[in-house]
Formats: sequence, structure tokens, C-alpha cells
Amino acid sequence: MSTRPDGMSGEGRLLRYVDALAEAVAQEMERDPRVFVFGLDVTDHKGIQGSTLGLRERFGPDRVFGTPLSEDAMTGVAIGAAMAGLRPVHVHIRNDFLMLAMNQLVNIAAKTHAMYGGAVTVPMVVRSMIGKSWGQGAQHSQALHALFLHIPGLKVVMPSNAHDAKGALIAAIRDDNPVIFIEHRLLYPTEAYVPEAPYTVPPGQARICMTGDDLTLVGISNMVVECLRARELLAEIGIQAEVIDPIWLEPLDIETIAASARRTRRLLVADNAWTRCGIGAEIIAAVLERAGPAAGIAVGRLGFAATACPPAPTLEAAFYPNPATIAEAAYRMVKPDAPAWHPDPERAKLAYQVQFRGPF
Amino acid sequence: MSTRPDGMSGEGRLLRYVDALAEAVAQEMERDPRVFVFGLDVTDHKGIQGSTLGLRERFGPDRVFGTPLSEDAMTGVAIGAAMAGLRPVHVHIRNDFLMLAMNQLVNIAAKTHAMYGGAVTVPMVVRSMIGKSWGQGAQHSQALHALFLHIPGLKVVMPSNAHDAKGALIAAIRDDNPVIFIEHRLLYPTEAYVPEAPYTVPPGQARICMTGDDLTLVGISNMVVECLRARELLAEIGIQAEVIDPIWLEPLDIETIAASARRTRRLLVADNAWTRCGIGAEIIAAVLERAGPAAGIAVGRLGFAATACPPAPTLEAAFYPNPATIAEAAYRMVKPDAPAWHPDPERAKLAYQVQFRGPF
Amino acid sequence: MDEHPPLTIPSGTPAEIERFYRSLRRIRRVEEEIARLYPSNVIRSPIHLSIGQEAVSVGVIDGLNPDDVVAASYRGHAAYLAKGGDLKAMFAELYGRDTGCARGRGGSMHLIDPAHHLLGTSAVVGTHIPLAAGQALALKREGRGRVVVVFFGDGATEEGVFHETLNFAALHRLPLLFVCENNFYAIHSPLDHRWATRRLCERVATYGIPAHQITDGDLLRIRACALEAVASMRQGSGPVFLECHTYRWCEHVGPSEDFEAGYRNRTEAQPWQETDPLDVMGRLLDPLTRAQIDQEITLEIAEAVAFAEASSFPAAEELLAHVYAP
Amino acid sequence: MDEHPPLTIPSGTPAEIERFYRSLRRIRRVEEEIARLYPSNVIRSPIHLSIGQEAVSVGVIDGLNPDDVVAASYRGHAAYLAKGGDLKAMFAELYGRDTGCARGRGGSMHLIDPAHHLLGTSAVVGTHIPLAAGQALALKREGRGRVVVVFFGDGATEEGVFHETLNFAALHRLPLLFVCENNFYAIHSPLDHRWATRRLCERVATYGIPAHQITDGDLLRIRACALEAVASMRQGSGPVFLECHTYRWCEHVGPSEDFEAGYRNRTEAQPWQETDPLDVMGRLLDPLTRAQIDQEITLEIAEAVAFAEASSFPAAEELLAHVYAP
Ligand SMILES: Cc1ncc(C[n+]2csc(CCOP(=O)(O)OP(=O)(O)O)c2C)c(N)n1
Ligand SMILES: Cc1ncc(C[n+]2csc(CCOP(=O)(O)OP(=O)(O)O)c2C)c(N)n1
Ligand SMILES: [Mg+2]
Ligand SMILES: [Mg+2]
Repeated sequence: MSTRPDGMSGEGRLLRYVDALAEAVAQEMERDPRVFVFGLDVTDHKGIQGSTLGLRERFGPDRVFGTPLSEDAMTGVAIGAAMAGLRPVHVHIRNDFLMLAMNQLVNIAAKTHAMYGGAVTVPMVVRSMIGKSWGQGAQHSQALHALFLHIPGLKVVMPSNAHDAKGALIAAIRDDNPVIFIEHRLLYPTEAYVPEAPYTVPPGQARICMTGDDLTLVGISNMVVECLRARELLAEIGIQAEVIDPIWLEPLDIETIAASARRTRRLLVADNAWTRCGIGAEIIAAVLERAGPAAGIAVGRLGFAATACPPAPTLEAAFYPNPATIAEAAYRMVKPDAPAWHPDPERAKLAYQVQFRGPF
Repeated sequence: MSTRPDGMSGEGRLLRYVDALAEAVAQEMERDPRVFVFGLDVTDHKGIQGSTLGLRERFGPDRVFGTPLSEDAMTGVAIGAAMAGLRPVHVHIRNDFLMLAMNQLVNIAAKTHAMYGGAVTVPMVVRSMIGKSWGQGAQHSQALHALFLHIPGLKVVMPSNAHDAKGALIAAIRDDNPVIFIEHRLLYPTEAYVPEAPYTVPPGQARICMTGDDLTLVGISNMVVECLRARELLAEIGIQAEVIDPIWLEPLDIETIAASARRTRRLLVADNAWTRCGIGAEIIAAVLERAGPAAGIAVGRLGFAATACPPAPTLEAAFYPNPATIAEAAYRMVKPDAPAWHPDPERAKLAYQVQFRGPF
Repeated sequence: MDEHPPLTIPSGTPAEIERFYRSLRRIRRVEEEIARLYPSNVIRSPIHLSIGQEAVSVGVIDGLNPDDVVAASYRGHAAYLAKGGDLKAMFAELYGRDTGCARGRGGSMHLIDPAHHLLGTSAVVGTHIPLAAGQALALKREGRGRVVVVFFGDGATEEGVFHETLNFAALHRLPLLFVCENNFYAIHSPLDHRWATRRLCERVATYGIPAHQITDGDLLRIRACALEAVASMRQGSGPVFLECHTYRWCEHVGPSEDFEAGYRNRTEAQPWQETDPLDVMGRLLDPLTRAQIDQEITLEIAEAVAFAEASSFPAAEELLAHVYAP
Repeated sequence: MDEHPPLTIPSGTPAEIERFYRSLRRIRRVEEEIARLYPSNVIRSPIHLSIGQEAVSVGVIDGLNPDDVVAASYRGHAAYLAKGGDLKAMFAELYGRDTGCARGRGGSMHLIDPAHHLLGTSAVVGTHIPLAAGQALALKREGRGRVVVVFFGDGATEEGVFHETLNFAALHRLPLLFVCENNFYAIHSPLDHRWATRRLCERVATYGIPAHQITDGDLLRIRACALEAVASMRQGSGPVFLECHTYRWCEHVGPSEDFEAGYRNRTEAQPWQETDPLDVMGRLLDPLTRAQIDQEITLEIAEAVAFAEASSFPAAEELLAHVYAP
């Protein structure tokens, strides 16, 4: 594969994120009979927004099936099946519902390999969706990756584009550890060049999406897209941001981020989640532990407002970071003494935000 | 109350942490008939290591009762009762078991006040124990406060001594929000001067336990005690550490910590938990966001090794921070170019660690 | 799906018939209005309509006192309205306005009305069931004979928390009426893909909880059953369980029908639609009374919508209000 | 507690009696040795002894093939040993040594022996029940007639996950034998403080799962019941449930008796101790055979303890090994 600056091959067809997910699973199921897919709603006519459509027809009801509403037990079933040598992909339509599975994920899945001294492995993937601006309110809008990141033994990946969605999902399915795979709903219709043959986007390798000297912008999941838009806004006023997509949050490629931050001396993390004890805090602490005060790195975090997500549009708009607020925060870090700057909020909007209106 | 440098009054009797907890609950139950205590094992002859002993006899089975093994529903019952105007204190003998209650805590308790626009409150306290060096292994040794800290709407407090245990528990019971109250088992027998009359150790106020100019040491829960011992070891070689106990982690008194770190220009957080996306990361990120690179603050974190807690004593000893590892890390921050220094590990041990051998 | 048994002829008094009709009609019309408005995107929240299922809420809640407590799920419009929840505050909430019952912070799935003893509704299936038990614990302690009713779907009975709550409620003899609205689907998944057997009532009865199954959607039968349950609960008999078969006419979430989607068949709906309690009650009323009720409802809804439209959105500066109680 | 019904006279063959005696005696003696060693602090792990309850594990597991799978809880020594789990690796694990079955990373509550198809035991009550279902799903897919047995206590049946798993197992007709070891206590909390009724088997049966209660602790009855269940499960009949009454002689956790603690009475233990299957079987053996078995067991245990003592602790540098599989 030829290499581009952003680390993607540029080969293959333009494919939507949702189709890349479906293709990854289908190819892995084809390759490895141990892989199976289950979860609420995976076999209905909506097929998790299309990402599981056709799998049941192709691989049969033994390998693709719906479940009762029993997240706790179903997670245990996935773990048990994984310990028995199968490779479950357990699908949840909302990340929020994983709170019902925390005991199994934290106390069993994460610990099984270590607590039995390596005697068994838990090769499972837990897929779940996160969102933004759905008007869905407090319990259907969370992105709780920080909770999983806190627990050793779990891997966490949040691909930001179709290319990585396919490659990371294949890597996750092939991984012998429990992988929490988190997909942003607004990314589902976005397209990227995706090779047709199976490939992996392996754990622990960040991507420098765009280079720049003035500031390091780290985006998580869809925030990569929003950072890229922020970068354009910043470029118009002469600020060059380097945008990094960690892709995998555990294992995290902290060296790539630290090297960039050492060079730009400014590090801003935009997360699609609450910031307290979040991945932004982790990245900042990890970079500064490594770089020390002599590196003179300024730091900042953006994320959800520290409240439950409100459906009222006025509040919801203020709840999330967006390209304008990212660009503004970056500007303040680069020019702390300059007067405030506000990009045109309309121009700052992303195409996918303007269009999205459901379905739920 | 007279004030001492560490912010404690020095009044009252010497009381054990465990008795301070029991006294706080009894006094609040006396004062407010809405307060009730329930949870697995709260009424047996062990009474949660003594912290609930006698309550049932004094306040009757309607206000003090055991439950089935149903953490999920019992947490919902606590929330529902709190919404109905009662003030439950829900007790868990292990923090690990709260993973079964995550859905109710994260999706309901934390959000209820905000998601109904302030129409209702959830005045509940969730007590749970954490530990160290129990040989209990992976599932009975976790301290998962970071998971709760990540979620807006929950308050979190981890008192490090008997005085604060009583005052913070009274404050928690009187608080109109869900409070996660986490107690370190090894602190139970430790004594402090505790006033007899009810008082509060209110949310959001850290304590500077000992002052010093060379480094700011922040300890969480029992790590305050270990930091104080580390401070003694460091003092012997001429390093003066300032030791801060945040007491409440949410709301967190970040200003007190930031002011200290600005002055000492070195910030080391010792947590009794995993560090990834933990309170150490949060404190470091929050301080550096405020202070900026010009303040030249060096940072560091200590916590659990990133694995499931192993019972083998050789591994367990390496799993936890201790006064020696804290002192060594502090030394490296203060004298980065000096040769390594290792305090005598025997001398570094704390009395409570030497003695503790169960019961479980 | 089970055979739909023939509906018994209602035997309510004229005043009752009028009351039932008004309540059913009001709920139906409110939801039809929501469905009508929905495509215009003024409602900023996913909606789970109760259309077709109203009789369960109306029948059960008719047996309650105003100070009894009701808990329901995201499919909670019917329970909210039947219990007397404020209609203006409901529309304002759907519109995300500051005058909404949750001040624009809840949406359709998080309705609440403390003045009418409506516990907030919840969007995570089953979560409100133990909350209702907590409420019932408080009412039992209070000792004034008040009771709690909790409504939930067939899917909710698959969550472990449902079973944990049954056991706890029975153990403490809580004044809690469990009402399972069994509409045979969880989203698009039919019952038989999720339930090993249909012996739910039998299962619940093993906790020592009296359990009744009502398969015909008859409002008066539901009401009679609830009345009896509530009366015994007020005397301290402990919890009672009701499984009411019913049918959802619209899609799981959203304003439309979805019989064309393939997961279920319109013929399945027919018997339910033919015996729609709203129709049945309506036919028993004299046309004048009926027309007047209809008109009053139309007016009330128009006012509520106007109220919502005239209300302002919460100010962005208020984003962080109410995270913590003071 | 229930009345203790009279024990039926065992009717096993001499070879069976010998096998049962050996297995019961081995487990009892291993745990007695653990209890003896415990105060010296060489065992770095909380211990939950099965003493008094061995017959459930021995009786059920005797009906299994070597490649059937067993899942158990923190009170899992008996199941581990009955299934053929390595004794040396067990002692080494209790001692926290690198040669332990979990390489010193598990402890008493996390025994595992993949070679003998022992799923790792778990310390969070009920968590292993759905894991066993996952195993059963894999075995069903495999189609070779292998089955899974999962042991758990009465307390575990109060956790929601137990009910969720029953439904799923029944729905998928999994080859899973649920065995509830009802010892009437969860830690110190008696059954009637936790169960609204004792109709557990009846409840389980509503899932279409055959459910049997064995109240007398009779090993042969337990075995016969398990044998029959396993045979039908191998044919694809789906899950079966067994509730075995039994009694824990020692404290919940730790090496001692605790009848003086006040939460239960020694007289409650008496009928169980008087009909102890180990005694019953022992009396049916000729003294010579018995003495020889006893001696072999003594030897084996001494060897295992010596093995553990001679093994080294894991190196501190290995602390971060096994967090992630390569
Ligand atoms: C814990 C949880 N799991 C999954 C979902 C997604 N979900 C929303 S509604 C629903 C179906 C619930 O079915 P039922 O309880 O029968 O209620 P109904 O919608 O039919 O009224 C599901 C699975 C959820 N909201 N919460
Ligand atoms: C989820 C969970 N809750 C609470 C505990 C604490 N605990 C350990 S053993 C136990 C009692 C379990 O009783 P039972 O299932 O009857 O098993 P037994 O100990 O009697 O064999 C409890 C409550 C736990 N380990 N896990
Ligand atoms: Mg339904
Ligand atoms: Mg028990």
C-alpha cells in the first residue's frame, strides 16, 4: 500500500463507515468460523443502522442472533463463549446500556486473563454506538470510554473514519483480549477509501492526520472530524494545527502525541465525553510526566459540559464541543494575549451536523 | 473550635475511624427520622466491621435492615426512596460490587436532578469499603472512584482519618445529592480526635495536612497516611513535602492544590487506584490548565500497577504505592540529577500495614 | 401472538363511561397531535407513542387516589396523562422549552410531575421498576395506605432488576402494583424470540405475589382488577402483579405505522383495533356529550401546543443549572 | 430451616462407594489441612470451605465425562477437586506461588484448571452463571454432546443475572445443568431474610426448565438426578435445574466453626453432621480399603503442601505479565 501523510492507503473504494463495519464483520466471519455476532436488534430490518444487515441471511441464525433484554447475562455469555474458544461480537445500540454490563466487563472480562495467570483468554468485541445532538437526552447520549479505559485488561478503540472502522474492527476481532469498540453514529454515513481485502488498523498506533507547528490537537472519535474543521478555521487566520487521531485509546500511542506536543508546545484534547478523569486528562498527564516542565507545553481539554445531556436545542448546542469552540480554545492557547476571536458559527458547522435529524 | 495547621480542631476524644462512622450515622438517624441504613450484612454480628453495629437495636428494623443479594435493584430502591423524601445510606462491604449498581448510579442517580430540571432530588449516600494487601485478589480489592468521578451529578468523598470520616459522613447524609462515600479498610482502626457533637466536613474543601516548600504531595484516602510517612522519610534527607488531603474528590478543591503546586513547582499525586483516567490525571490536568507552562510545574502520578490485584505477596507488594515508593518518586522529582535513593523499606512500613492480617 | 378473546361488554356507570372516554380520547388525541407535529421537527426528542395501549394506563390509574404514585417508562405519555400530568408542561417539554415539566432537560422520555405524584419516566428499560419499589418503601413507612403503580413492557421483564425487585417487594410486602403492558414486541423483536415460555404470571406468583393476566384489553376488567389489588395493598397485603395484553399501533419509536417493515403483520393488529376501548366507550356515549368532550380536548391541546410554542428555550447560560442540588 | 428428612440408604456398587468415599474424603482432608495451615498465615487468600457440602459436588460431577465443563464460585474447592483439578497446583495457588493453577494471581477464590475443564471460579456472587451459559453455547455449537454444570449458592439466585441466564439457557436449549447449593445462608443472613418464598424450583420450572429439589443431602440421589439430567441434556433437551439442600459446617470465610456467633445454632447442623455422606460411605467400606485410601490421601496432600512450599513466589518483575494476551 502506498502511504499518504495521514497514514491511510488511499486505496480501495469510497465506502461509508457503516458499510465498512458490516464488511469487516462479514469478512472475519467468512475467515473464522468461531466469530459470531449477537445482541439486541442485530437481526431486525434496521440491523443496527445497517451495520449488521444481511449477516443472518449469510451466516445463519447460529452465528447471528438477537437476545432478550438482559445485558448483564448476555455479556457473561459472551465472555464464557470467548473463554470456550469462540470469538463473540456483542453489539449494543447505545453505549449507555453498557452500564448494565459493567460488572461482567470490569470484574470478569478485564481480569480473566491476568487473574488466572494467563491460563485463558477472552477474545471478545463489544460494539456500541455513541451519538451527538440526537435530542435523546440524558440516558441515550453518553460516551463512557473513560470508564473502560480506567480498567486494565480492556482495550478501547474509537475509529473516526470508514478506513479505520474496518481495519480496527478486524484487528479487534482478531485480538485475544476484550475490546470495547465505540462507534459514533454521525460517522456512519461518512465515506473514506477502504480497501476491499481485509486489513488491520492495529492497536497502539496513532495517526497524524494533518501536520502543523503551532499546536497539537488530539481528537477522539468524531472529534477528529471536528478538529479537522477547526484546523481549517485556524489556518484561515494563520495558525497551523497538527491533528492527531489516537484511534486506539488503549493501548494508547502516547509517544506520537508527546513528540508532537513537545514540538508545538501546545496540546489540546477534544473529547466527545465528559472531561473529569477522562482521556483528555490522561493524555495531558501522560505527556507532561514524560516531557517535564522544561518542555513548556501549554495544555487544554474540551468535552461535554459537566451535566446530563439536555434535549433543548439551546442547551444541547452548548453541551458539545464543536469546530468553533475547538478553534477558539486553540486560538487562546496560541495567542493568549490577543483579543478573543470567534469564527462564524455557521461556517464552523460540519456537513453531517447540518443534515442529521434522525432516525433514532 | 481552635484551629490547627492541619485544619482539624484537635478537640473531642480519640476515636477510631470505624467508631466515627458509626457515631456519624447514629447521630444523623437521631436527628433526622428520614435517614435509614440498609445493605447486605449491615445487621449481622460483624456489622460491616463494626461500623453499623448497634444501629438496628437502637433504631429498629424499619430503619436498619439487610437485603437480598440484589445490588442493582437495591440501588434503585435507595434512589426511589430518596426521591420520595427519605435519606438512605446504602452500604456495600466492597467497592467492587458497585459495578452491579452502575446502571442505577450512572443512568439514574447521577442524572435525576438535572434530567428532570431540578424537580426532584436524590439525597442518598452509598458507602463502600476499599482495601489494600488483603490477599483478596482481583475482584475484592479495587478502588473505583474514578468511574464515579467521571459522571456529573455524583459527589465522591474519601476521608483519610476518623475526624473527617465523621464530619464527611454527616455532610454526605445532609447533602441533597447522591454521594459515593468510600472508606479504606486499613483506616478503620486508626484514631483521631473527634468531637462528640455533630459537625460537617463539607464538600469542596481540601486540607493541607503538613506544609512544605519542595513538593506538593496529594494523597487519596489511605494514601494521605502513606504520604505523611513518605514526608518523614524525605524530611530526613532535607526535602520538605507539603501534604494535601482533598477529602472530597467531587467537588474537588483544585484551587488549594494548584496554589500549593504553583509554589512548590512539583506535584505528585498518590492514589489508591489505577492511574489511567484517574484522579491523579484529573488533578494534574486541572492544575496545569490553570497554571500554564510558565509556572514550570513538574508532575507525577502513583497508583496501582496496571493489572488485576494479585494475591501473591511478592506481586502484591509491588502492586501498591507505599511510603518508600512515594518518597522515591518525590526524590526523583526534587533531585532529578542526583543518584537514586532508596529509603529502608522496613522503616518505610506503616504500623497498620505491619499489623494487618485479616479478618476479611 | 395469542388468540384475541372476545371483548366483554363494558358495564360501567354513565359517569364512568364518560370519564374513561374522556381520558382515552385525550391521550389518543395528544399523541396524534404529537405525530402530526413530529415531521416538522419542532419536537426535539424521540417519541414512543402509546396509541392502542391507552386502556391499560387509564384502567389501572382510574383505581388510584390522586396522592398515589405512578412510575412509567419512556412509553409513558398515557400514564402521565391518565394520572393528571400537566398537558402544557408536557408539550413544552417535548418542544424542549423552559416551561416544560423537566425544563427542557428531559424530553419525551423523561416526563415528570411531582405535583401529581408522577415519578420521572426513564429511557433505560426496567430502571424505574426498583425506583418504584423505593417509593413504595417510603409510602409503607408513611403508613397512610398510599400505593405505587409501576408500568413496564414485556421486554422489561427480561432484565434481572425486574426479578430482584419482585423478590424485594414481596419480602417487604410493599404496596406496589406491577403492571406489565405486554404488547408482544420489544422494538421489533417478538416475544417468542425473547421469552423461553409465556408463563410469566405463574413465575411471579412463586414469589407469593398474586398475579393476574388480562388478555382482552378490556378497560373495565383492567380497572376492576386494579381496584381490587389496590384495595388489598392499602390494607398491607403486599404487592400485586398484572399482565395486560395490549397492542402498539405505531412504530416502536416515531410517529408512523410500520406494518410494512415486515416484522409484524397488520392482521395481528386488527382484532385490537376492532375492539379499541376508545371506540367502545365512544359508542356508549350520547353523541352530544361525546362531541363536547372532543371539542374540549381539541381546545385543551391547541392551548397546550400554543403554550409550548410561545415558551422560550432554556438559556444556554443555564446549561449547568441543576447538576447538583444546592 | 426445613426439617431434615431421613437419609435413604445408599445403594451404590462397591466400586462406586469406594470412589465416592475417596472423593469426599480427599476434599474434606484437603480443606481440613487448609484450615490447619491457615493460622500460620502461609495461605494468603480468604478461604471459603466446602466442608459439609462436598456431596453435592461429588454426586453431580460423578455423572460427568472428563471433557464436560464445571463452573463454580469462590466456594469452589470441592467442585475443583471432584472434577479432577490438580491438587498441587491448588495448594501452590493458595500459597501464592508461581506454580499455582493461576500462577499466584488468583488465590483461593480463583481456581482454574483448563486441562480438566474447570472454568475459573469467581468471587463476585453469581457472575459465573452466565459464563457457564456462554460455555454451554459453545458446546452446543460444537455438537458433541458435552455439557456444562454450574454450581452456585442460594444467595446467588437473588442476583438478576441468574434469572436472565435461566431465560436465555431455556430459550437456546443450552446443555447447562444449574446446581443450587442451598445451605440456607448467605454469609450470616438466613434464607428467610432474603427469599420472599422458598418456591425456587417452581419458579425455575416456569421457564420450561425441569427443576428438582433434593433436601436430604443424599449423594446417591444427587448423583442419580444429575445423571438423568445430563443424559437428557446430551440429547439436546435443554437445561435442567437442581436445588440441593446442604449445610456449611464452618464459618462463611475462614478456617473455623462459628456456631457461637449467634446467627445460627449448632442443633441446626446436627442432622447434617449425623448423616454426613463421608461417614455413611466410610462405614460401608471395609476398614482396610478405607485405611489405605486415607493413607493415600494423606500422602497426596503432604506432597501437594510440600510442592507448594518448595515453589517460589512469582517474581515482582512479572507483575505486569498476563494483563493482555499477546
Ligand atoms: C437496558 C436497555 N436495553 C435496551 C434498550 C433499547 N430499547 C429501548 S425500548 C426497547 C424495547 C422494550 O420493550 P418493552 O419493555 O416490551 O416495551 P415497549 O417498547 O414494547 O413498550 C429496547 C430494547 C434500552 N432502552 N434499555
Ligand atoms: C455481587 C456480590 N455481592 C456480595 C458479595 C459478598 N458475598 C460474598 S459471599 C456472599 C454470600 C453468598 O451466599 P450464597 O450464594 O448462598 O453462597 P454460600 O457462600 O452460602 O456458598 C456474599 C453476600 C459478593 N461477593 N458478590
Ligand atoms: Mg413490548
Ligand atoms: Mg448459601
